[in-house]
Amino acid sequence: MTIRPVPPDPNHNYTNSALRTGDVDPYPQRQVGEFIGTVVANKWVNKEYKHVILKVHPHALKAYAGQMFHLLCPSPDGAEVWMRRPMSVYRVDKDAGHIEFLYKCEGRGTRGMAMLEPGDDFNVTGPLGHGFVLEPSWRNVVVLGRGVGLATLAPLSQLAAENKIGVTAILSARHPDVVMSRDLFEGLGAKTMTVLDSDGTSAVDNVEKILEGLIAHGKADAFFTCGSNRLLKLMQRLGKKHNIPGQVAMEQIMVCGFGACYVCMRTFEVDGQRLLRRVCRDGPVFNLQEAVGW
Amino acid sequence: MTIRPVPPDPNHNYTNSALRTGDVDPYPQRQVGEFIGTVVANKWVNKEYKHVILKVHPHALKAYAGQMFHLLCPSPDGAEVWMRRPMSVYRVDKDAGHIEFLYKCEGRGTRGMAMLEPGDDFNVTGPLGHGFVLEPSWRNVVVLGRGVGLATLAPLSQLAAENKIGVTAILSARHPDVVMSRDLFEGLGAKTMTVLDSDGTSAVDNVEKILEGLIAHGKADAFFTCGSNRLLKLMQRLGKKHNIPGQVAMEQIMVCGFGACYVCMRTFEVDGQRLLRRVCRDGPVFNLQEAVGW
Amino acid sequence: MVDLSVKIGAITLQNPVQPASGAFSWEYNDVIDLNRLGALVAKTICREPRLGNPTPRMAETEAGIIQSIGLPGKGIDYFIEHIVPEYAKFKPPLVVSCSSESIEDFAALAEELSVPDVDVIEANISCPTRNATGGNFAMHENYTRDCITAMRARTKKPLWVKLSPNAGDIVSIAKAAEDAGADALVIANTFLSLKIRTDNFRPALGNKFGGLVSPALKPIVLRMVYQVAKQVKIPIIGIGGVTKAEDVVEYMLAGASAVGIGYAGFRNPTALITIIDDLEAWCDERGIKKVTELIGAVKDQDMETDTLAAASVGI
Amino acid sequence: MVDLSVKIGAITLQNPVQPASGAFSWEYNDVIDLNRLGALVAKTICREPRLGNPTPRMAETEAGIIQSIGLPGKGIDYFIEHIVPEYAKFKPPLVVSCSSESIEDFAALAEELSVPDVDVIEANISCPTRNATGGNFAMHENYTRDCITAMRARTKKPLWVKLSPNAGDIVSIAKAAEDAGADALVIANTFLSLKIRTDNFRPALGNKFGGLVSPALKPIVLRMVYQVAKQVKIPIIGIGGVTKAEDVVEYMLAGASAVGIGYAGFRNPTALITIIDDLEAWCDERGIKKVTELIGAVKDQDMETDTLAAASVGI
Ligand SMILES: Cc1cc2nc3c(=O)[nH]c(=O)nc-3n(C[C@H](O)[C@H](O)[C@H](O)COP(=O)(O)OP(=O)(O)OC[C@H]3O[C@@H](n4cnc5c(N)ncnc54)[C@H](O)[C@@H]3O)c2cc1C
Ligand SMILES: Cc1cc2nc3c(=O)[nH]c(=O)nc-3n(C[C@H](O)[C@H](O)[C@H](O)COP(=O)(O)OP(=O)(O)OC[C@H]3O[C@@H](n4cnc5c(N)ncnc54)[C@H](O)[C@@H]3O)c2cc1C
Ligand SMILES: Cc1cc2nc3c(=O)[nH]c(=O)nc-3n(C[C@H](O)[C@H](O)[C@H](O)COP(=O)(O)O)c2cc1C
Ligand SMILES: Cc1cc2nc3c(=O)[nH]c(=O)nc-3n(C[C@H](O)[C@H](O)[C@H](O)COP(=O)(O)O)c2cc1C
Ligand code: FES
Ligand code: FES
Repeated sequence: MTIRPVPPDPNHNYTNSALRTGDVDPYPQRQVGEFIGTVVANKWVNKEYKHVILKVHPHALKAYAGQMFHLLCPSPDGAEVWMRRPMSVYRVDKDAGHIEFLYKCEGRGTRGMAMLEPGDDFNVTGPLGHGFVLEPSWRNVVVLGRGVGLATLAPLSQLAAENKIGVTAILSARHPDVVMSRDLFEGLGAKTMTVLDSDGTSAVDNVEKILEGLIAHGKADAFFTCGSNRLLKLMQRLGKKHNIPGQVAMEQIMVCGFGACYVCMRTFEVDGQRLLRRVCRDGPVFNLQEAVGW
Repeated sequence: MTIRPVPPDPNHNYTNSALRTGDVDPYPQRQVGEFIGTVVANKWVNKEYKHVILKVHPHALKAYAGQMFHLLCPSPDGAEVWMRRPMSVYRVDKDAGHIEFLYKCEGRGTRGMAMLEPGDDFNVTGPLGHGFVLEPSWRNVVVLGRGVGLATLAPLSQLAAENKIGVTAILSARHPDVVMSRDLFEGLGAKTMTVLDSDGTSAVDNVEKILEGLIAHGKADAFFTCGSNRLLKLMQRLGKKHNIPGQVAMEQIMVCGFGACYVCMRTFEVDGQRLLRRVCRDGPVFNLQEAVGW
Repeated sequence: MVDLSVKIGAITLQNPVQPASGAFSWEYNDVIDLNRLGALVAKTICREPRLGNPTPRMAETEAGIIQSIGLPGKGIDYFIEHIVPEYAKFKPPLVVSCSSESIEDFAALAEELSVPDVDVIEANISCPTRNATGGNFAMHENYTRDCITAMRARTKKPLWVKLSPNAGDIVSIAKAAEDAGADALVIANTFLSLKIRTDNFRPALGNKFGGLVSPALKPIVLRMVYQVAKQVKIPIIGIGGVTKAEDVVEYMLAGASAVGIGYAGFRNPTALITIIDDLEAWCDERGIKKVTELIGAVKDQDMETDTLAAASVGI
Repeated sequence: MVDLSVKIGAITLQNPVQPASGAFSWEYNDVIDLNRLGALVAKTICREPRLGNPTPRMAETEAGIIQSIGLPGKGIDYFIEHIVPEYAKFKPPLVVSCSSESIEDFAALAEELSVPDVDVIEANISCPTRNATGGNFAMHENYTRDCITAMRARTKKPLWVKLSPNAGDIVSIAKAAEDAGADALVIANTFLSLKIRTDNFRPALGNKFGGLVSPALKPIVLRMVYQVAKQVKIPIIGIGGVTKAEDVVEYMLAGASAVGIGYAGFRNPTALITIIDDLEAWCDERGIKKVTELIGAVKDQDMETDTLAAASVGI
């Protein structure tokens, strides 16, 4: 065999350069794409959370509330970040061609993400999974979230507004500085209330009272929650008591995001039987009553 | 055992953050330090080479011509660069507290280095090895270098100027655009001449003629070379013929830089016997006649 | 244009790039065109439905991930009835991986999986996280021989055997598999590993041990492929740390006829397609007419062995 | 302030951090204060002067380096006369690693190295690049037992045995070394590896095979330390991928009494000092009084084994 010599390609030698491909697909017929988005903004919302806006390929704009993307975060330190990070889509702006994420800066991936600057590439795969579903018969729904969970629940307000469904959003947080998404909910016509650890209003008893009040006033055709095991249990109890359907968005460590690897399992209870489901593909949104919590 | 809980330190989890320490030592009594320099400038000299200036700890300023530093290059692509890169010190500016390197941008390490911007940290270990030695009896020496080798030879002009020794520098290059260090040599009073592949003047025959001329005019009390096997062989031949002592700076892939690992071996011939020496510690500068070349 | 097709025994792959078992399912058709792949490789299936291991099932480490899934699945009957038809919608050959605790059951699985839409049976005798001890048949020459002999007797389908990188002498085990009638060797499964969290002193995975997956491991597995290729005649599929077209080339030079890919497809779901395209371009640029020319083409016959030779820097 | 000292048999180390053989020499005193180290560990010495392997001796790979040095050195006589005195200028105990092709010579080396300034003899029965085939005694239980028995008979010095991660069943080999009289086990040497250059189709190293060195390997070696620690009574020195104080903790939790460091000291010559300082701070912050409390303290007794338990994300 004779091999024609070829000068080395300096951009194609190593792991990351090769792995940072993407955007190769977007066939219209594919449900999911690996897209190279462009960062439009990436700002601090408070001391712990940032909000990133990406200009993306139009196919990525199919995402709806509760669906997620799998993000290939840049390295914060020059060593590789090995796995993608799952994030719920926080907002889809079809006119601008943007998708947005609200994220807590914690580990290496999210700290790397925090370093993104406008104009940077950001490789995102999605939209993935099944999101929230709104029944046409519902008039008013209650959204109850805490921490990162609020990022997942926020686009429900968008979906509800499109479907002319009223939303009451109860936002739970440690203290007033880390309440998030209120503007987004209110901007889309939702009524919001904030409950805090710092003044004791976030205690389960108090939230229960609020929920019972909403139920009594016909504001709770369905329940939605994410981000707190305590609040999940509460909504399950009240949902059962008043026969209110509900949905919960779950989290689990992921590898593939497509349903292939069985890493992202969570326990559910269906007809008294415990079973495992994949958060990435069978969820991330599940029947409130079936989730076993964590 | 009871363990007091400690919040995780987000900057201390992974490989690189931990490895990017340094500056812990500089005891005055140590010969070598691991220093965190600060980039002052990092500019292109031509299409292939950059010139970086670092503000460093005063102990790093001990470096002299032919000695090297071992550089922990940042990653060009988010995956780790595993080993340090050895580089000869190009210039030491004691007044400003600077050391400088002239380097060819090629592989991952040097491409990462090319991304450094003023104000960035740069972890350098050194000075390492034995550099060039000038005998007080010498009046005029000849420096013959090519490519990256010119970076190694350049500070000889500084050393020679301090010792009031005249320098003739023959700079060999592929074409006029990649001739380097002429300003540095000339600025310190050296006479320079350029020989090029593009006009054929770099051919061994022609360089030989030039050298013979310098020898005839008493300008060659010693020979210095780096960067070309062909030119090494030529200087060896003429050195032997005219009994002119000489020094050559050698290159080899390195791991430790301290003489411990025996990775950086080169072959030498002493009294008819072949043996191996460590470039990092026994060199990088060696007796011209003993080097076997490559 | 280079001819990318390779033969693994009686099976022809349109190109040498296939997913690794457990790192793939037909659901990836959401994001890439599965008809572009060299083969489709299903997740290892066991006879009975299995839940798999406790969570967490994955943890990041300094330079890779450890994972411990525990071969969950709905069992062979469900698999043949519902999952094989999902794969049958696509053109590339279907490789079905299977595992068991006993040799008899391995053999029975081989027979039961010999249905028309299954093209290849892959014996996963090397899963390090199937149970909590990390042991498996591929650690032992005799178990390997007996298991493959028993499977061979019960199926006419091409039979591939996935070996373990945790074995001390992979060459002997590879030869045992060949002697017992394997049609190809898949080298290798994952490295048995452990991570302990320094915040709470507990193992990071629910199953304690996990398999290490990282591009860092490529040099080890490549060495195994090289050693085995010198000693067996059947084709080898190299698996471990392939993230780019050059890695496919490197495995083929070492003696592999094809490669399997796990991690890279997790990190970049479109990676396998990119790698196939890049491999084609790589060969075309160099005037290589058939990718099979690369198999075993490492230039190792005239290695310079004189330590005192004056070698160039050599990179 | 935490007490960092640990005992390896009769030897007390002021802290559990030592360099790995071959990755260190007294010349590092140029950059760090060697008197801070837990021990000094000399490069493996052989009886005769050796040149070592052809260059290049190191190549970078995707996630680590491969190296093949080939145990160069000036032989045991020069070593005892000229190099031992260099180390004797410093306070920490001196560990001298040695290697040979034969059991008889290993035993003779043990005797000859039993000079006053040598504190420990480390039997390097696991160098993967000593010759071109990568074989060594530590791949086999019997060779290991015979070699260590023979060495034990000829020296009263503490005898440490460096094992190979390439062995399939490291626990049996560890037990053989313990039975034969080893005072401690060093786990482990490097992984036998290969890199083939895709530009010229040649092996990247002059010796073809090399040992892979990368932080990525820590989970594999940690698993080995954990498995061995459950089965032997003698102390273990864990070596492989330690780059920070938490890694020392992780190895100690798995059952190691100390660690050896290679790569991190190459990358950051001051790393060992930083790691010792950080380890001290880490213990102090958590109120740990003696670093020895960490040895084997992994919480693995009450592992959640119910797959269906509703576990938290767990990180
Ligand atoms: C469906 C879904 C939607 C999510 N939406 C959001 C969101 O909108 N905003 C937000 O801030 N966070 C969200 N999360 C959580 C987010 O994925 C984690 O905070 C993030 O992965 C942590 O990464 P890290 O680099 O900061 O942490 P590291 O500690 O470096 O993470 C280590 C590994 O654990 C995984 N991991 C850690 N925490 C979680 C978690 N809670 N869930 C899943 N995997 C985890 C990481 O992905 C990574 O693989 C969501 C999680 C899921 C599953
Ligand atoms: C004593 C000495 C002084 C040097 N001075 C200079 C200088 O002033 N300016 C300059 O541009 N270059 C100099 N070099 C060469 C420089 O070390 C290499 O160009 C550089 O290491 C290549 O790194 P890379 O990331 O571009 O290449 P890669 O291909 O990524 O390198 C891969 C590995 O090979 C090693 N390597 C590659 N080429 C060489 C080489 N020629 N010598 C030693 N190791 C090599 C690298 O260090 C690295 O470990 C010197 C080398 C030595 C030994
Ligand atoms: C999440 C996950 C699940 C896996 N499941 C299986 C499996 O079911 N059967 C199998 O033979 N190998 C399994 N493997 C191993 C892969 O097939 C492959 O051997 C390994 O990932 C190494 O290849 P890579 O470096 O390309 O990832 C699995 C690997 C991962 C990461
Ligand atoms: C350049 C180099 C040379 C080595 N030489 C030896 C040696 O002579 N004897 C030995 O027992 N181990 C030798 N090793 C192996 C190391 O002692 C150690 O086991 C290995 O590097 C893993 O540790 P690390 O991950 O901290 O680097 C060498 C390693 C390297 C990188
Ligand atoms: S992340 Fe792979 S199945 Fe959900
Ligand atoms: S680089 Fe280690 S001895 Fe020279």
